[in-house]
Amino acid sequence: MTELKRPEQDARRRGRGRRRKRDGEQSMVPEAEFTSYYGRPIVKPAPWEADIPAYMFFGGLAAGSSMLAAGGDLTERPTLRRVGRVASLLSLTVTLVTLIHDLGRPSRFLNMLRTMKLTSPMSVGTWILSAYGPFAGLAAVSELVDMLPEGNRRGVLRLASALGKPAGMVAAVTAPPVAAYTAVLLADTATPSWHEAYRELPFVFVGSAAAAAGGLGLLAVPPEEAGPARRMAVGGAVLEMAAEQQMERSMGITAEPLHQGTAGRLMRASKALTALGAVGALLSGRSRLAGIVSGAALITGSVCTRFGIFHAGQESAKDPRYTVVPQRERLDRGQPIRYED
Amino acid sequence: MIGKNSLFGPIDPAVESGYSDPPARKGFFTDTSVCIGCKACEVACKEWNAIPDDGFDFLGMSYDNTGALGASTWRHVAFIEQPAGRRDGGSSAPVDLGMPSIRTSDGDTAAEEDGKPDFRWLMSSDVCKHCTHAACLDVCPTGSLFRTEFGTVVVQDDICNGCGYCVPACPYGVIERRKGPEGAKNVGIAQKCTLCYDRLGAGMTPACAQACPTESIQFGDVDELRRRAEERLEKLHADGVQEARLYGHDPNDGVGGAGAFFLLLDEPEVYGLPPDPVVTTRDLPRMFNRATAAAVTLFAGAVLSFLGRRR
Amino acid sequence: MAREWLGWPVLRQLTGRDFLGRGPAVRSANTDEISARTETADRVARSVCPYCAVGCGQKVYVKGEQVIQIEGDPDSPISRGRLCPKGSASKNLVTSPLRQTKVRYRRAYGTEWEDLDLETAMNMIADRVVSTRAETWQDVDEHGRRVRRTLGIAGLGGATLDNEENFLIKKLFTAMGAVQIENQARI
Amino acid sequence: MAEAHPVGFQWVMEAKKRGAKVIHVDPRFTRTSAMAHTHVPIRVGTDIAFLGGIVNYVLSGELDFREYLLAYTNAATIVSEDYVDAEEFDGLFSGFDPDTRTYDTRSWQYAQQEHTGNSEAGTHQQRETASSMQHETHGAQMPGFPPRDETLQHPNCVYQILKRHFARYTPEMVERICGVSQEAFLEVCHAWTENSGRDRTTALVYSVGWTQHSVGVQYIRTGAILQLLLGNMGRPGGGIMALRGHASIQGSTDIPTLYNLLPGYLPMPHATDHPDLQSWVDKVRQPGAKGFWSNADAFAISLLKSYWGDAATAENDYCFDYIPKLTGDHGTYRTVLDMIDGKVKGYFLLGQNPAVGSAHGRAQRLGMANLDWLVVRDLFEIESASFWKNSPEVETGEIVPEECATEVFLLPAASHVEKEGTFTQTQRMLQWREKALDPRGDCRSELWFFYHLGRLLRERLAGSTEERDRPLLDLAWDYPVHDSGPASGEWAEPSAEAVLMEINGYEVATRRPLSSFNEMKADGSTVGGCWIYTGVFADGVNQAARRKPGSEQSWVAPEWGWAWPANRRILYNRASADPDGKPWSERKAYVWWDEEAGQWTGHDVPDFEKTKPPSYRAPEGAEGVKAIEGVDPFIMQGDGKGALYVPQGLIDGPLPTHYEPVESPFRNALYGQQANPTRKQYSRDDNPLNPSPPSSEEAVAVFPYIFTTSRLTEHHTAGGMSRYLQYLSELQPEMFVEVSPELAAERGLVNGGWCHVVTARSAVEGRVLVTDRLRPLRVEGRVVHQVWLPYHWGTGGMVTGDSTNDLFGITLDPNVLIQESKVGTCDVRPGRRPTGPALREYVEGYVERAQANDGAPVVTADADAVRASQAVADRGEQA
Repeated sequence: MTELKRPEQDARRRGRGRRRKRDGEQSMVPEAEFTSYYGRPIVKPAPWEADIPAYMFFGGLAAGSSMLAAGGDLTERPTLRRVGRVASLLSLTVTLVTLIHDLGRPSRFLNMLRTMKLTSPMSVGTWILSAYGPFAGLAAVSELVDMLPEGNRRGVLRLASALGKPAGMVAAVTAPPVAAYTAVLLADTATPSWHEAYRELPFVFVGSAAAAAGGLGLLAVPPEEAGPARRMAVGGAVLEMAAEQQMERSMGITAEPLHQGTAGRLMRASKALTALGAVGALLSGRSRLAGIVSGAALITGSVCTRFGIFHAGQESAKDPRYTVVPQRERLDRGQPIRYED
Repeated sequence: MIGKNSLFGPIDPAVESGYSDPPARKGFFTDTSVCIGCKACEVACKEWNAIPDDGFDFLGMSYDNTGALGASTWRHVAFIEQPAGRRDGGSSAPVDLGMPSIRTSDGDTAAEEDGKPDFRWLMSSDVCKHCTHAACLDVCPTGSLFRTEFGTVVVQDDICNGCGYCVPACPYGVIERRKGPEGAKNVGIAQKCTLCYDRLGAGMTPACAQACPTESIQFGDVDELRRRAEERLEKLHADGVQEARLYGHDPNDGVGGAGAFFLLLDEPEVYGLPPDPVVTTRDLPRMFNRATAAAVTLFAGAVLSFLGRRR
Repeated sequence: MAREWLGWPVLRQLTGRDFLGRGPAVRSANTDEISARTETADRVARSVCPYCAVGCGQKVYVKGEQVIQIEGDPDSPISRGRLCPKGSASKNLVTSPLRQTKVRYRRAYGTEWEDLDLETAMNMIADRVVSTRAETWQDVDEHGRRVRRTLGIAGLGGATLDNEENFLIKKLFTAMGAVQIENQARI
Repeated sequence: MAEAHPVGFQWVMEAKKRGAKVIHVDPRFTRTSAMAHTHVPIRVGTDIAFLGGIVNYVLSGELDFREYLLAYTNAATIVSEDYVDAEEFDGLFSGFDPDTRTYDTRSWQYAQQEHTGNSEAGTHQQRETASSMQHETHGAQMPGFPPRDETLQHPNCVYQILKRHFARYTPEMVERICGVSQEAFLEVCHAWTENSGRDRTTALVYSVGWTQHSVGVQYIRTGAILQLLLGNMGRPGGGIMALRGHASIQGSTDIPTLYNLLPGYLPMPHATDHPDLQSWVDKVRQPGAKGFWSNADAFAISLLKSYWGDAATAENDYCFDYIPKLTGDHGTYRTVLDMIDGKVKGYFLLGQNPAVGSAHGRAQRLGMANLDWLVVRDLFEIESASFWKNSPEVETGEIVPEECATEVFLLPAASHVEKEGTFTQTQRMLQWREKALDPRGDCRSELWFFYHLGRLLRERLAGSTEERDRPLLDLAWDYPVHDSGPASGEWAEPSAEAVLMEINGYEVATRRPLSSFNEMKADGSTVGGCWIYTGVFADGVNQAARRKPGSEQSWVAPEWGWAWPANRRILYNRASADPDGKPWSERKAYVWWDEEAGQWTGHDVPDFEKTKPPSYRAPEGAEGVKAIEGVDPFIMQGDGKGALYVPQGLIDGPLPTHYEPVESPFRNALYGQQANPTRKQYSRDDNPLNPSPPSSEEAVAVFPYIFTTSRLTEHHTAGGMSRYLQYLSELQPEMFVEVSPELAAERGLVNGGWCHVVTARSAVEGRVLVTDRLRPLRVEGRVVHQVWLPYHWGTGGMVTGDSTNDLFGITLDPNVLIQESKVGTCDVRPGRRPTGPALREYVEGYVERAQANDGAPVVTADADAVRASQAVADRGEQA
């Protein structure tokens, strides 16, 4: 039997919010008093499940991979190029599947292209993906064609093979927005822990994308070709961690969910794995095994980042505290958000 | 094309959205000081819009068993019981007899030093705010959510693909994707109040306002309703109801003023409303700027990764 | 095909006054057709709410021999077009799929309902009234007073019955000699 | 009112907007309280003490509206010297017979008219036949000109009797009995009195939970006394408004399906009192009385003509003999107990669900399980149709489907939009409903069902020579039918308009519809099914179908629908003018005498003979309508005056007296007589009562709490029209019990958890709603907890739950035989109740501990007082 909220206790939940100091972590801001309607959420969490953080991860992986592939192409690192192109295509395929699967009406997926809405990060992202996807795909196809025996490359296949390089270049140029826009996708909501992160989240995400793609390079490319991947991985990891630190500082109370529950565990794992991966990458040198372990750590770290931030946002939406307290505080300061001409 | 106040600030939303010579903006003024909590609005809404039931769950939240606005509850009546209750010390000794303005037999008048009732039962019918700057509409990637000629915000059921983006975008937690068995009406699609767009077209009053027994829900031109709201507020203040306040009526507020606004008797969060809501797209330009910077950083970083010595 | 292409909202965004795709540019053809279903009703009956005794006016819209809407009658000086939750649920009441539309019969000692034809049921009921009345008839009571009645048949009516119905019920019961007819009014 | 009549409540909100003060007196804080300026919580069942306190406040402060009081009420009338008040006899009035528990009412009569009272045997019969109900239109029929003392000084004038009677109803006493603080009480007193008089009027609005008490009629009587003292009757913004709970419950008493009444409040004839037409009619119109009942013969004969048409002739007393005769109590509760005892064979349930809606649900269901046949006509498969397979008694094993012999016919009914007809709403207004469409499948109207049942009966008996079949064979039963409808040919739908026309009445010779009951004749030349409804078809037009928009007519809106009598919207509105016929004030002008035109005029149809001037005085020896003087607004009363004191018609006393509810944890603070001594009680093992003082404290303590019940806005009574609808079910999906935080702490109840409530009849469970809207009261110096339950649930529908009415036993108000189902004592326990046979054992355990079957004494007044009261009657006998 569950005890339901007593009206007079909870209609005005005036009083100290629940203490949330698990695992010895301190809240970043003092617990604030707030009132709610029976403790029920005000804003609604997004109706999204694992699809969306997976989508963000694979989108970042695809974008980073495309850039590695293009770089590999330009700097004559064929394995890096091949791994990058194939990885971007596979990632892209997963993103498409997750994106469609997440819809309430998958059969209407194409309605995404019905309009071009500058105010909608999802619309903008769709068009970015539409620009990036075909080129990344074409580059990957050319890679596959190149794997065919010489004699079988005829007609369209030959054309595809020939277009591999320019397509790969276009894909590399359009890739960064793919990695970055997902941050706006999350931030452009009323979900407290997403919206309040809008300044740094793009940097966290591109860092995470770079770390993941670099990690994949470390993992899948022999050390002799993996130098850029290593540098990308380490750079990405450093960017991600630095941006994340800054983000938490700027988020105020809405940073709390990043430390609690599933999101907290994921974010701690993310930090540990990313740091481990970055250090490993730096120290791995010519050790293949060290490269694989570091790469895997970075990839997993990136996954954890995406899922962690996703969960933190969902939790922040489910607890009215994160909606009410910041708004109430600005009202109490006499600084409500008002239009000033 | 894109106006100065396209994302924030006072505008006429229908004109802003490209209607030439639209009718006067329509909206609701919900005066919760006369709401009797009968829930006629909830039922009338469901009857007209053929909304499925929202589950049969006893919530133990006073007389609220529908909980919140959602895909299958487009009007929601909140019930808040505010007793003075067991004051400091919280003893369970026999308490005062009276509720509003009643003293105890023992002549204990501590409950109402200011002469106000020491117990209130607040009721309030919540609804989609039909924001001037509607985040749900702006983030919708398909154009399913659109601005009508009446300045209201409506989902086109035949367009929505259920991406769900509007759900976290709404600062009030109004819109929701309908769950339910496959094949049921509009399952998987975002759903919310349409301000009875179909009825407005026929010159009719929205079903909830039509049914409301006490004129707690008033429908009309937003300008006129804002005037009425101000008058009502003045009247209540004159009558000593100092706690009365308007919510959502200010065109300079975070959503550019709501098409459906309220007179409340306590802080908004008491009713489950955000105290200072802001449309998220107000920050969108800055978000895109940051994202662009991040993308450039990524690109630059990638280029840098390939510079330097080869190993 | 061309028309479809021209109807593409992106094109309309670019060519019209709705660049951001918030209004006219993104409306669907269905949306342009929306109208209140009451507009096309075949007829409207002026009725009265069946719940409490306030007597609120109702307008009942019928289309294709289906009730498509019931709402308050603004002309009523009693209710001024307003309805409470029950009155507002009147369409739910009359169109509910749970409504019984077929006669059901439970025989003595039966464990399940059975189907029965309406006319058969009416005849069976008439037979039972005739025989019970004959069996329980009293010309005089135990004190020899003339009573000419039966105490074997009783009735209890709800107070949502029409005056005309009540009149016939009382008239028939009285003619049958059945006095134990009662109503919600005593409850 | 906001709870049960939200749309009616818009007018309260309107008044509030204009500055009216709204006071809500209710045991619990409801949605109405939330809108009121003042909520006064009161112990359930103590309303007479509360209102009596206000009466005392008015009388002791001489705050009455003296001019109105003198002219229009019986304040000055002198009562018999034999009369002794309840103050003298420990809560009994003079003339009490402890054996029959009824009064010899001769000492209650006006001076020199003692003969018009009843012996206790007569009163006993009156109780059995709930004859007070006739007074809905009646009033007492006594000789028209009793002695008066216009100075109000005579010790036995009504005014002085009233003063003495209510003298002990002080603010202190109100606080002690009701648990209402003196301050709150006085606030109500001030508001009521300050808002009454020439310029202002106060309305008293009650919902019919007031009637569901063993002293229900006297509750309303106390309100009436107060409103008469303050001059609030017959005036706009005044009056007493019964907010009735069903669409046509007013119509169901006007054209009654009640055992003791015929249409228009004519009494069903009694085997002893009414052997023939003349005696029956004379009993209705007391010879010598004033007023319109003097035409009762015309009303009665027109009714008989509407029943038996051409067969009804002067020679055969218009078939008066065809009417079955009453010999006692044939009310619904008596009938149900008779079912249990096997005396009743067949039962029709017409849109009624007694398995959930009537008190003592278990008795209801056990009764139905003991019938030969049952016909249920309803929209849904309600609990009363499925009791044999799905009911608490099936769970406990008391009803075994394989052993239950009741044949059940469940016939689907037509809904309100699938048939035409009139409802009479709570202000006596008839409104015609147009039929919107045909019902589906086998669904049919009651009109169809009874018309065709009658047709089939008449066909079956066509050749009968049995004398008992004559009333059916001679019945006027040839109603026109509709061409179209759910069925055609011999099964066609009869015309409701034709029936309404018969109800209205017409001239036999010409079939011209009557325009007013004044046109009714006692010679068989007119037909009229319900005299008070005459005029609804005036000029051959269905006046109930009028729908001139309210916005296009005056605020009285006389052209919307049609109100009985004669389309009057406020009864007795002659009282809205002063004795000279001028409005009491401009502000409250309603109906007045227009000297120049020589007639009454105003906003409403005057409830007075149109051209009888205020100065009219009755000639010596006048009776009937002629005896009504120009200053007699209450034209249905035998003396033309509003009755502060009621010498006739009430079983339990001429004045309201506070008695405790039959089940109460408290001793009556005013009198030795604990509860209504004349209440109708069925003492049987299957109807145990929880013990009350003066039973032993231990026994009373078994059921320490008080419970009351009422409706929720979101549901409708027994739920047959709400629990089957998704949109209402989701709003209140489960049975629940409201308790105060203090009681929750005392009994370990958790919000949202389960609890169960126990009485000697049953135990019902529900979810706990802990709320400060219920607060413990301090009564008689100790704290008492009250719990509240809605009563909408049963085993059927989309949302199910236990039925609250299972908790109540059967005890009835003696005047109208309505059950006490708004108050009882109980125990409250955490968790769910036992199920199966264990439930009965559990309840029996309580019965045993409380000795609930031991038949506690009803008469608890001091023995000397009982003897002295009875002696008054004996003196009367000897005289």
